Amino acid sequence: MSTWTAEEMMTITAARALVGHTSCFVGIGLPSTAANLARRLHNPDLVLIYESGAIGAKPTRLPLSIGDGELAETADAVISVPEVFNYWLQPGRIGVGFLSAAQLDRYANLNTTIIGADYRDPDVRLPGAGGAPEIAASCREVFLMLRHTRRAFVEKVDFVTSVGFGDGPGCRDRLGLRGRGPVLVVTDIGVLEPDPNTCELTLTHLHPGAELAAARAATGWALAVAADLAETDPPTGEELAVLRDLVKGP
Amino acid sequence: MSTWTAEEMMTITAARALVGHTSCFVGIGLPSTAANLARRLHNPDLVLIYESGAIGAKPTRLPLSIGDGELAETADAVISVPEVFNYWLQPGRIGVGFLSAAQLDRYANLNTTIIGADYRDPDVRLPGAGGAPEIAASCREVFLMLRHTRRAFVEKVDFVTSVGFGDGPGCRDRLGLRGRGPVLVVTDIGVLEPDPNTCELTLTHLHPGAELAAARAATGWALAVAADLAETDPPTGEELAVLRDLVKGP
Amino acid sequence: MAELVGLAEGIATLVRDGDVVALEGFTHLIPVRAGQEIIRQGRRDLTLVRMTPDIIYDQLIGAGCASRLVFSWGGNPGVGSLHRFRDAVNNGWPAPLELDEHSHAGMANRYVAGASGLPFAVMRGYAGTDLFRHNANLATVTCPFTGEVLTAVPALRPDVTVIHAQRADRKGNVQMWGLTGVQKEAVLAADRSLVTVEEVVDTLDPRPDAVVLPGWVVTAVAVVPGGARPSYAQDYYDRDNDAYRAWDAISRDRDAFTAWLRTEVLDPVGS
Amino acid sequence: MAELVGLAEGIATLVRDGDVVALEGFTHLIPVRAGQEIIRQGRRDLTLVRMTPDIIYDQLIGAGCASRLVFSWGGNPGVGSLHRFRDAVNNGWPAPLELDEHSHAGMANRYVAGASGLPFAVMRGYAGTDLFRHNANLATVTCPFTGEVLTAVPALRPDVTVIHAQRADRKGNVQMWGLTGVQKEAVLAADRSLVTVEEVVDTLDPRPDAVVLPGWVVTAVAVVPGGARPSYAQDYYDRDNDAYRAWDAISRDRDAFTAWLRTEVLDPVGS
Repeated sequence: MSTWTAEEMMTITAARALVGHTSCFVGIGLPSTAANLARRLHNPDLVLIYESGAIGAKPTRLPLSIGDGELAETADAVISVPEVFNYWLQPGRIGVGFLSAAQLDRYANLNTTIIGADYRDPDVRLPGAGGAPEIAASCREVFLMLRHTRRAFVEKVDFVTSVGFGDGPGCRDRLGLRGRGPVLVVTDIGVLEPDPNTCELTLTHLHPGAELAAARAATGWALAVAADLAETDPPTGEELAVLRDLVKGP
Repeated sequence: MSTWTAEEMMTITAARALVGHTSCFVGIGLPSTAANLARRLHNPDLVLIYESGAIGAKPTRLPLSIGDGELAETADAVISVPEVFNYWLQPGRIGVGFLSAAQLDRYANLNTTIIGADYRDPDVRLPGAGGAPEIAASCREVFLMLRHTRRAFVEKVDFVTSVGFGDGPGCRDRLGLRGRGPVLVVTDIGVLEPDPNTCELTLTHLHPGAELAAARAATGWALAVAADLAETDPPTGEELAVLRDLVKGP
Repeated sequence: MAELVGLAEGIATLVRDGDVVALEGFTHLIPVRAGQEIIRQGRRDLTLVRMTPDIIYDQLIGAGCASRLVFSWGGNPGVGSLHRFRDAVNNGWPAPLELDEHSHAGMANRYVAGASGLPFAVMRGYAGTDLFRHNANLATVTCPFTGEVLTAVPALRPDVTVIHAQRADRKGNVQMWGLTGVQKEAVLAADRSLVTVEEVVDTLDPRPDAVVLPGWVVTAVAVVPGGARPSYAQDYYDRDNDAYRAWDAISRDRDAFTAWLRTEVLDPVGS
Repeated sequence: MAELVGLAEGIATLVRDGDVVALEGFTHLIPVRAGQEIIRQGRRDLTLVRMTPDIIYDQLIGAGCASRLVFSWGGNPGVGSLHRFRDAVNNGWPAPLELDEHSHAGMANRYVAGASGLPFAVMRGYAGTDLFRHNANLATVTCPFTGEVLTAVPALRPDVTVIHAQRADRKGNVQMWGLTGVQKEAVLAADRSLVTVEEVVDTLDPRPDAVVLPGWVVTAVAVVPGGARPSYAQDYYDRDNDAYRAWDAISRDRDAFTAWLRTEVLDPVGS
């Protein structure tokens, strides 16, 4: 019945959340699509920062890699990778950091390192941390985008690559993490946000056509649901048109 | 009787000492003149590094200040001041560092901070350290150039701004200073070099026409004199011609 | 997005009595006009920060704006001493001046730590010098891997940093080139920043050896042509070496300085 | 002054069995041909260092050149996993691979410390992560001024660093532009360095966003046109995204990989 894909719904939802933000630390994939969509829809001045050294990149097409040449050619400034992390990310200058993960838990701790019980002999070796631990620590807010499945939404992550809320309230302060941490998790089923008191991820929105039962079934813990669970506004014609044009490329 | 000035003799002596060296950290004044003279006389590939951020500067005229625009325009690379000190000076990449001082002692410790007994209430406030402490610590060798007077050559410096050999043999190692320290002191009277065993500055050369008595009289401690005290070769016609052309400018 | 302001408005809004203020510039692009506007507005009790305080700092000190100086080399480059600086240190005129004295490498690393959001920086430096004996802002730190003892310097976090650059665009993106010293770090280390520029242009064409400060990390930009005179702005004007020499005579004598301050800064003819 | 050499000669002279070798490049300017020459010369027991090991590291690992990997993100950008890397970690094929695993920020700071002649770097990072539990190359350090506890990472000092740049002059001065990643730090941190370049020119005209490595800090330069393919060299050629996708199939299967290695690297047709 829906005239859009789950991926389009995720991307549009994330793009909407970028309204009013100044700067965004972008990875490749859906986050990059969402950030570039936001620049075209409602936030033309959003500053895109890529860890490869492009600050204020304005790609005309979606970059295929984080080091895509057009990022440098369209950037306000091109800097070294050490400078990206030390002068820009670490001091907390960057508003939003986008992350994804192979696993996350109820406190939005992230695993992109290994699947399995033994770090030295994993069932699956994942790419590793990349910029994620410091993005999760130092961006003023973190948005997460990932598909809602039991394999991803687990009771306990096999490896804490990046810290969300650790073991709950107060943990980020104890660890000296200065950003607010994950404030939004966008999935193909809905949207989760941390409970202000418990820090536990709570389902606050279901996308049009999505069922609460499906969200519970895809979550590896007893999913908390907001009393005022709402439905995500469906994509507008403009949102879909701009997104599809962006993905198609010039 | 001499057909050159004491300053010319000093500059030419320092320039000769740069034969065979690769790179030189240059301050303004006589050191800059000596380094640029060396490039014109016998070491055209000598890399001049100015703390203002010019690496491999090739000035066509003598810079009037350490931040002279031509230094950047003719440099192989222009870098930030933090990079000059952290990536280039600190690791010991630079062969020779030139320094001067208001006071030095028998171990070539240098004072460019204050004259007087009380740091808080000095008789004379001098400009301060600048780059000197780390140049003296990290360049592979240090050359000093200053006029030979009792006011400068003192038994004890009023303030140790930059360390030569500290209190004598082994001191640089104890302090973790990785360069060899001052290996040459060029004055208007002659040349002093540290004794390999005692580290004490020892007069090894007198400039043509200079008297040993004058050197002793201008030194605030019992001056050690090399058994094979030699006379500096007088400036050649070419050395004088190139130097005077350099100083006159284009 | 940096705001485009007039110089007087920018100083009035961003520089307050008692602030820690860095006006940086390493011989090139020294924000002289901005410093003189601080004098004109009568700021007091400032902690002035700069690696190489030169004649504009001599003027600020002589005018009584500063109670503290954080620095590594204070002189009139190519000429000699700063007489107002000396008079303040030796005689407390017009006000006592407390010193926080470092080496260039130490100051550079203090700015780097501030720009990096770190409380301190690690370096090889100061070992064996009397700077250690006279400065509480130095300490040692031991490498947890090798046991080696190194020097620690605390981060510099100015309340406001003021620099001069060649140009900016209408969004307040700033572009400077040539010798750019420690200016990027000084701006990124500060809570607020004011950049005076030679001109505002529609687009900042990329240039060799250019440093760009995005408008979203700059508080305000003021167009001040010639704002770095008597220092220089590469590709705009050369250094006025005579002015540096002339300063030696003006600044030697308190009365000559006071007269100069009145006619040249406080009530300049035609102002 | 860097020596101009042939690629085979440069690798033979500078890269030795058991060395710590960094072939750096952050998506752009990856020294692929140099890495394949290391395979061709049969180097063994290398500690391979790189922030973002991608398909050339997959090839080196699959060919049995490496016994240890120091890294922060190992994948095929835009495609997926590195199957030879996984096979080595999970099954020890063709040889066990020890891991020294970091974050990007940690690796960048390790290179910075190496380039700066310091034994370690201070940063905010790793706090609360399991990387701390599994890595002996992490520690904490306390700020001597504020008492704040921060993370310390040890300096990286490769025996040899290999990078690719757009061009060099005849004195071995190297110029690269666009996204230059951590290459300057990786070269300055290493004992020896080899730079492959697209071309040698008489003079390196200044360019925007260019990084210049003076010839006197580079050991050797080799002219290798296309040396970064299938990655890209800005203003010379674009990234071959199909080659990255194709690598996924080639590298999944040991036999397919072994066959590819023989025909494409060890005895390429016409070699």
